[in-house]
Parts: sequence; structure tokens; C-alpha cells
Amino acid sequence: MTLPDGVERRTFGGDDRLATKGHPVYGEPTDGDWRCWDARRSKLAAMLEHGMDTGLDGGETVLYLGAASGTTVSHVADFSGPTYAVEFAPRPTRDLLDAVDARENLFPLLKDARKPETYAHVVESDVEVLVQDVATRGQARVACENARFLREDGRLLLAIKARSEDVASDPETVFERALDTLREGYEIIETRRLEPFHVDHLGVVAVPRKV
Amino acid sequence: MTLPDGVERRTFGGDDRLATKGHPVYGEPTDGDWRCWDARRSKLAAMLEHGMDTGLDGGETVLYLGAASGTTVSHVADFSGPTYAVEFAPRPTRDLLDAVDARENLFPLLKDARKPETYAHVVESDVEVLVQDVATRGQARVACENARFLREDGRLLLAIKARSEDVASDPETVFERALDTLREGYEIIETRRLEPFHVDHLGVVAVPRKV
Amino acid sequence: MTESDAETAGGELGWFAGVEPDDVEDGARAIREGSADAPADWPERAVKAGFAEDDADYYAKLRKATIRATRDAVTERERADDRQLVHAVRAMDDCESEANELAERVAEWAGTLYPDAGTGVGYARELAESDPETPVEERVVSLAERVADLADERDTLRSFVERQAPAVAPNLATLADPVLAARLIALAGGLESLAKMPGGTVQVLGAENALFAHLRGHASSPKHGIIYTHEAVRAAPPDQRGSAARTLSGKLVIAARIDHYSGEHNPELKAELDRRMDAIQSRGDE
Amino acid sequence: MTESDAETAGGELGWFAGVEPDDVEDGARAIREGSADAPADWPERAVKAGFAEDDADYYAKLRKATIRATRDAVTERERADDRQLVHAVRAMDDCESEANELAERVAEWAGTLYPDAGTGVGYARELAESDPETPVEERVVSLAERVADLADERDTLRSFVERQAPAVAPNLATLADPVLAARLIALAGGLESLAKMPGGTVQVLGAENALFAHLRGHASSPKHGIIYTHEAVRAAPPDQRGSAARTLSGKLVIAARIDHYSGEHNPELKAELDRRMDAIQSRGDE
Repeated sequence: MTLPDGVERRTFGGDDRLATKGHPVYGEPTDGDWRCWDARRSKLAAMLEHGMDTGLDGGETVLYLGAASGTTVSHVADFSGPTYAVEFAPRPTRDLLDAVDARENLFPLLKDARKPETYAHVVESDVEVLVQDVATRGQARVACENARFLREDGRLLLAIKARSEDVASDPETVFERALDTLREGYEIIETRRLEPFHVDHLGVVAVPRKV
Repeated sequence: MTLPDGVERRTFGGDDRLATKGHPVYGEPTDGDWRCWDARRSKLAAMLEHGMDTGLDGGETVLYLGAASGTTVSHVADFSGPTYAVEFAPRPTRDLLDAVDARENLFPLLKDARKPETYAHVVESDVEVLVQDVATRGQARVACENARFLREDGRLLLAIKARSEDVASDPETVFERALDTLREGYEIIETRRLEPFHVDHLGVVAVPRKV
Repeated sequence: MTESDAETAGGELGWFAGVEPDDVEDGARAIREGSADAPADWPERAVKAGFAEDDADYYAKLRKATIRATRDAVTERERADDRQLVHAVRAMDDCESEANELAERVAEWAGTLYPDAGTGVGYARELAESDPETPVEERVVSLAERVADLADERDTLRSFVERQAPAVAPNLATLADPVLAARLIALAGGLESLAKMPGGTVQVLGAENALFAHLRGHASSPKHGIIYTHEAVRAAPPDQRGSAARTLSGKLVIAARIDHYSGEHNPELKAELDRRMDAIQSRGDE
Repeated sequence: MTESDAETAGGELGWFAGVEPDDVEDGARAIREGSADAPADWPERAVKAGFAEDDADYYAKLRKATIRATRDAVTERERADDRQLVHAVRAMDDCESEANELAERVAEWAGTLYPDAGTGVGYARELAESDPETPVEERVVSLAERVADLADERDTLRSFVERQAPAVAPNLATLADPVLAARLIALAGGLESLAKMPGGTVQVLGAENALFAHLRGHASSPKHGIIYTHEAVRAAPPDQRGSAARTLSGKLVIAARIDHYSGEHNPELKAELDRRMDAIQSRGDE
């Protein structure tokens, strides 16, 4: 599996880590222009570390749901084209705005990912990658609702957090239920548990279902 | 193990059951003067069915704690001498009074078994058998408090209900704790689970500790 | 050493001490009220003290006295159940009003968070089942859980009252419904007080505020208090309500008296009430 | 078919529709308030409609407008946090008073059942842990659990308030304690209202009843409302309390203004308050 253009493996503190080129955002280790992209802090980086078939080449148009304070989306913007970052909570969005300051291709939106109609007049159609990392119940439903933004051969890169769905059930059961819902809008290409980087998280790569 | 005088095995509805001779009390099956003493309805009968060494010969002076509506204590009075029946709740005691009507040797007391000083002026000393079936927490403590009534070589016949002590812990743990408390006042001769007649109940035979 | 010395030495007296051999009532009182730290050979002592001729005679006397003591104690304890009923119905009303109050706070708060927020205990129950996503939502949902718990508590107390009222006051609970019966007992301060009230007082129980206003000359005399919630009064034609309330409260007092003094259930009371109410109803129809 | 026909045909309009190319503020407004069922190729349409020269120009304009929109929305949403704080502190007081009320009922009821019954929330917590033995006891213990739950809820709300108040109003929460800060915001009806109040009004917030009595001529002017709970007022010598309350409320209003308009924490405010309070204290000592 090759990494996207703009993502490289570099050595930080003696360890081999993913890195992107850009202005530092959250105090991450740097090496010249390169900034460390730690799989322990980013589910997308963990998917790349696990060699999942993300389909990322670099330069894609991206819709990122659940941008939080911008840790991951700042790396994504480093190697992508226009990147729309949706986040619902005001406090982390303050930090996200700092990451935006140093990136020309990053567009922040304080919106609820469960309500795509509130940003469909801003986010363009046919984005090539939909990255989703929201920690709310109904994560698969959110992905289905947002399929409208993705082009036919685009990719959904989804991290499902079991505890956000259901703290009482066993994670595998939760994942199966989520995948069942996801299949209403997507064809699933690959799934993989994100341990050891993220406990009880499932990485999913999917493409929109042909209508 | 021999049964006490006045308790016999007889056939009721094709089954071999314990029976005592006396006026029927609660609609139990009868066979002539004999009334069926069902181990499913009586913990003391279950102890006899299991062949526990109750030491009962018949004709003993008995203090019965937790007489409830009189189901078991009426059988006890059928084959014993003076029988003191202590019960705390008024409603079942109304029924107990009916059982008393037909038994010259049964003395009802609406008293709290946790407060023996409230009936020590009525119940005589040196009773030969202390039967206890109270469904309150601290069953072993109640037995210790009432040891004062028992003669040196008398027997405590105790049924411990696990759920009355602690619904959350496993019954064996509960029984162990109760037996530890019981040893402060008694020497334990025999213990036995009362399944299948009574779930999560422990039958205990004990004698007062030599001082 | 005489026997009375021995008893003093032991420090303890049996139930029969000071009781005349044939005074069952006094024996029963001694059994109920007495106490001792340790038991003794009471049969032997009673014989030696001349209370009984022999053991058999002692046990016969003991039996009579324990039966009498236990029967009295049962009656008294069961009578105390009316006080438990009073506490239960008051607690039920407390839970009801607290659930409603807190539900208002929940509705007000949830309204700032959820566009589809509703009101009342029903909405709070719904919200209590939902999954909070922010620390604020956690607090609102948790508050909604408190509302649901209080409403459940009220429901359980209501079931308790509905079960207990017929046991405490079988006739009153038949004429009124069990909850109304419990409320009347609560307002009167007990079944005994209710049984001793004139019908006119029962008629306005629960309308004390209106009654005081009337006595101060500010308002007309109230025609009914809480018994207004009884269907016989509510169903009566408006101009017959005073008459219906008067009749009902008279019957309720009779029911309370039977419940207090005999405790026997008398179905005839209810039939009589229904006949009287039908008559009042048809008077209105003319 | 013109571009505007095409847009109408698609049924959807982009955020830039009707927005002047250089009007960032209006663009931001459209981003925040607009909506569409489905996305479209907005960059292309914006260029065709003459809103942008090319894609690069469109994205530059989009970026400016989204940053502005998001910054405004964040500020507004965070400001709404003061309202959440108000709800939280009111809910906290509700839970407190309901727990106390219900604890009284528990104490009254338990007193009829247990000789060693106590009173208050503390006793209810104790009782809630006990094992009921009769149906009545089950109800009382369950009611005690409701008290314990409400008291826990109050405690959790207090922690929430203590965490949130410094985020919403850092300076106010430093000068007053966080709970008092929240209460002042609640009494004023929001941080903005508090920021706009004269010091004299803040001084008597929470003493409205006493103030109205004064205005109707029934009482002397109240010297302090809820700020009386502040240690600076309570610790002042009795004849200096009015002065302490006046000084404190003046400083609290300044704190509320900084919190509302800039949000920057200024430790100097607290130091200044302490100096003034020391001066008042020593005046009393003379």
C-alpha cells in the first residue's frame, strides 16, 4: 500500500512515523517542514498505518466530518485539495480556526453533521473523499446522510467508535449493527479494528452504492 | 436418621410425604388425622427430608422465631411440647391465631425477634429447640441474640435465606458470612443447602457454644 | 430465702408477676408491655408463686393471655396502618408536585438545546431515555431521569395506596375510590378523626382556604372540598351538586365509622349510595 | 438556458446567491443561515454567475466567508453558554429545595417506623442504604432514595456550575465564587444584562422582595441581596457592610463587563478588590 502524495514516513524521536508538510497546529513534533502525524492521535493515520486501502492519492477534494480541534483535518489539508471541515462543538472549533489560519485550502463550518442540509449550500458536490470521525450515536446513519456529497467512485473513510453507539453491548455486535446500517448507502470495501492505536474503534473504507 | 415421634411418612396424591397429626390449618392435603407437611412449603420439613441431624425426638419445648401465618409452626406444635411462636407482622399473625385455636400447646407472640428482651418475660428458659425462619437481614445475629433461651444441649434449627441478607452477593459468600457471625454464639454441627425445596437457602443445625 | 427474694435476686419478673390468676386482660397487658433481659423457668415460678396450680394450668393461662395479647396487638398495629396510608398519600402528592415542578425546569432547559423539545412529565420521560452528547445535555438528561424517577415513585405510591386503603377502610374505599379515601383520612388526620366528624365537615375537607374566606365574609360558603373529585358529585347536574355532595359526605362518614369501629365490609352501603345518587340525577333531569 | 434558469431548475441556490462578491459579512450570514437539500458544483456555478473570477478566487472568497461565519457562530454559541449556566444553577437550586422538602416527608414517615429515625438529607441518605422489611418500609426507603438522587443531582449540577462559570465569566467567577457568579448571571437574566446593570442594582439582586417592600414604604432600603453570601461582605464589620457591598458590586459589574465584551481574564481585578476590602476591614477595626 502506497501512502498519498504529501504523506511520508519520517523519524521522530527515534520512531518511524507518518508526517505531512505544513504549519504545526497542536504542538506536534516537527522535522524541518514536516510534522509528525501520530496514529495514536488520529484514526485516519491509524488506518494508513494499518495499510488500509484508503484510495488517497493526495490532492483530493475532502469533506471531513467531526473535525474537532483540527488535529487530523490539518494533516489532511496538508496533502489534499479543498478541504471542508465540519464540527459541531464551539470550543474545539476555536482551535480549529487556528489551524485554518495557516491553510488556504481549509474551510471551517460550525455545523451539525447529522443535518447535511445546513451545509449543502456551501460544500460542493462530488467530493472525492468523505472522512468521518464523529463521536455521536448513529455514526453509520450520519455517513449515509452525507453520501450525497460523495462522487460515484469516491471513498468513505470512517472510524466507528463502539462506545459512542452503545456502552453496554460488546463492540463486535455494535460494529455489525453499524455496518448493516452503512450498507443502506455504501458498499463496504474493507474494515479493520484500529487497535493498538485506538481501542474499540473500527476503521471502514466504503464506496457509495450504485443506484 | 429417624423422624421425631409424631412425624411420619405417608402417601399423599401418590407421593411419599412427611405428615403430622393435627387440625388442618392452611388447606393442606390430609389422610385421616394426618396432615401433609410439604418440604416445599416448610424449611424445617426440608431439613428433615434431607436427613439433617435435627435432634428432634418429639415432645420438646420449642421457641419458633418467624412463625408467619403458622404453616410450619402448626406442624411443630403437632409433635412438640409447649411451643412459643414469635411473629412480627400483624397480617400473617391473624392467620397464626387461627392455627393456635386448635392447639393447646401453641403460644402466639406478636414480637420482634431482634428484641428478645420484649418476650423474655414470657418465653421460658432452657427450651430444647430454637427454630428460626426469619426473612430479615442479620439472621445469624438474631439467632445469637436468642441463644439465651436455649438450654445447654439444645438445638438451633436455622434456615438462612441468602436474598434476605444481600441480594447482590453470591449465596455461598453470604452463607459464609452468616456462619461466621453464628459461630460467636454457637457451635455448628451441620449445614446443608435446601435445594430443590428452597432455592438459595441454607439449613443449619447448631448447639450453643460452651461458655 | 423466700421465692420473692429469689425473683428479686434474679432481677427479672415474669409476665404473671402482680397479675391476678384469672385476669386475662391484665395478663395480656403484661405480656405486651413487659420485658426482661433473660428468661427464667417461668412455669415453675408461677406455680411456686401460686399463680398456677401446676404446669398444665400455667400453660392454659399462658395460652389465654398470649392469644388475648396478640389479638389486641394485631388490631392495634393494623389500625396504625391508617397512619401509614396517610403518609403514603401525602408522599404520593409530594412526588407528583415535585415531578411536575422539575419537569417544567427540564422543558425550559431542553427548549434551549433541542428544537423538538416538549413539556411535562411525558416529555421528561422521553428525554430521560435519550443519549446525551455534551456535558450540558448530560445534565439535562440526568435531570429528566430524576423527573421520571419521581413520577415512578408517585405511581408506586399510588398502587400502594390503592392496595392499602381497602385494607384500612374497606367501606370508605368502596364508596370513594381508594385514593380519595386515603386523601380524606389524610385531611381528617386519621381514620378515627374522620369517623368522628360531622358530615358537613367532611363535605368541605380540602376546601379549608375557601371556607376561611367564607367565614371572613369574603366568599360564599363552599359546597364541597376534595369530594368534588368523586364522580357522583361531578356527574350531578350543576344545581344538584350541593345536594349530591351532602349526601355523599353523609355516606362517607357512615362508611368511616363502620371501618373504624367494626371493620366489616358492608356492600349495602354502596348500593344505597348509588340509589340516592340516581334519585338526585333524575331530579336534575326533570 | 441561462445560468439563473439552471439554478432554478436545480431548485437549489449556493451560499453566494445574492451576495456581493466582496461582502464577507453577508456571505458569512448566508453560510450560517442558508440551506440546500443537495450540494452542487458550487465553484463552477459561482464562476459562471460572476461571483468569482475562477476556482482559486472562489475558494479564497469561500475561505474568508467560512472563517467569518464560523468565528461568529462560535462566539454566539459560547455566549449562549451563559444561558446554560443560568439553567444549571436554577436546576441546582430546584434539586436542593426538592431534596429538602422530600427529606422532611421521609423524616416524618420514618419517625413512625423506626425509633432511631433522624431528619434531613443526611438521614435520608442513610435510610436509602437500608434494607426494607415490609411493604411500607419499601416505600419509605424508596422515597429516601429519591432524596439521595436529588441531592446527588444537586451536587453534580454544582460541579457543572463550578466548571462552567469560569469558562463563561472568568473574571466574575474569580471575584465571586463560581456559584455566586452563576447566581448573579441567573438573577440578571444573562451575562449581557448583568454587564449592563448599574452597580447599585447588582448590589440588591436577589433582594427584590425586600426592595419592593422598601419602595412601598414598608421597610428600610436593603443594603445587599445575594452578594451578602460573599465572604467580603460577611466578614466586614457590621457598620461597614453597606460599604463593602457597594464596593463589591461595583467590582462585580466591571468583571461582568470585561467577561462579556472581551472575555480576557484580568487577575488585577481580584487584587484590587482584596486591597479595597482590606481597607474597609481596617476602617472597622479602628
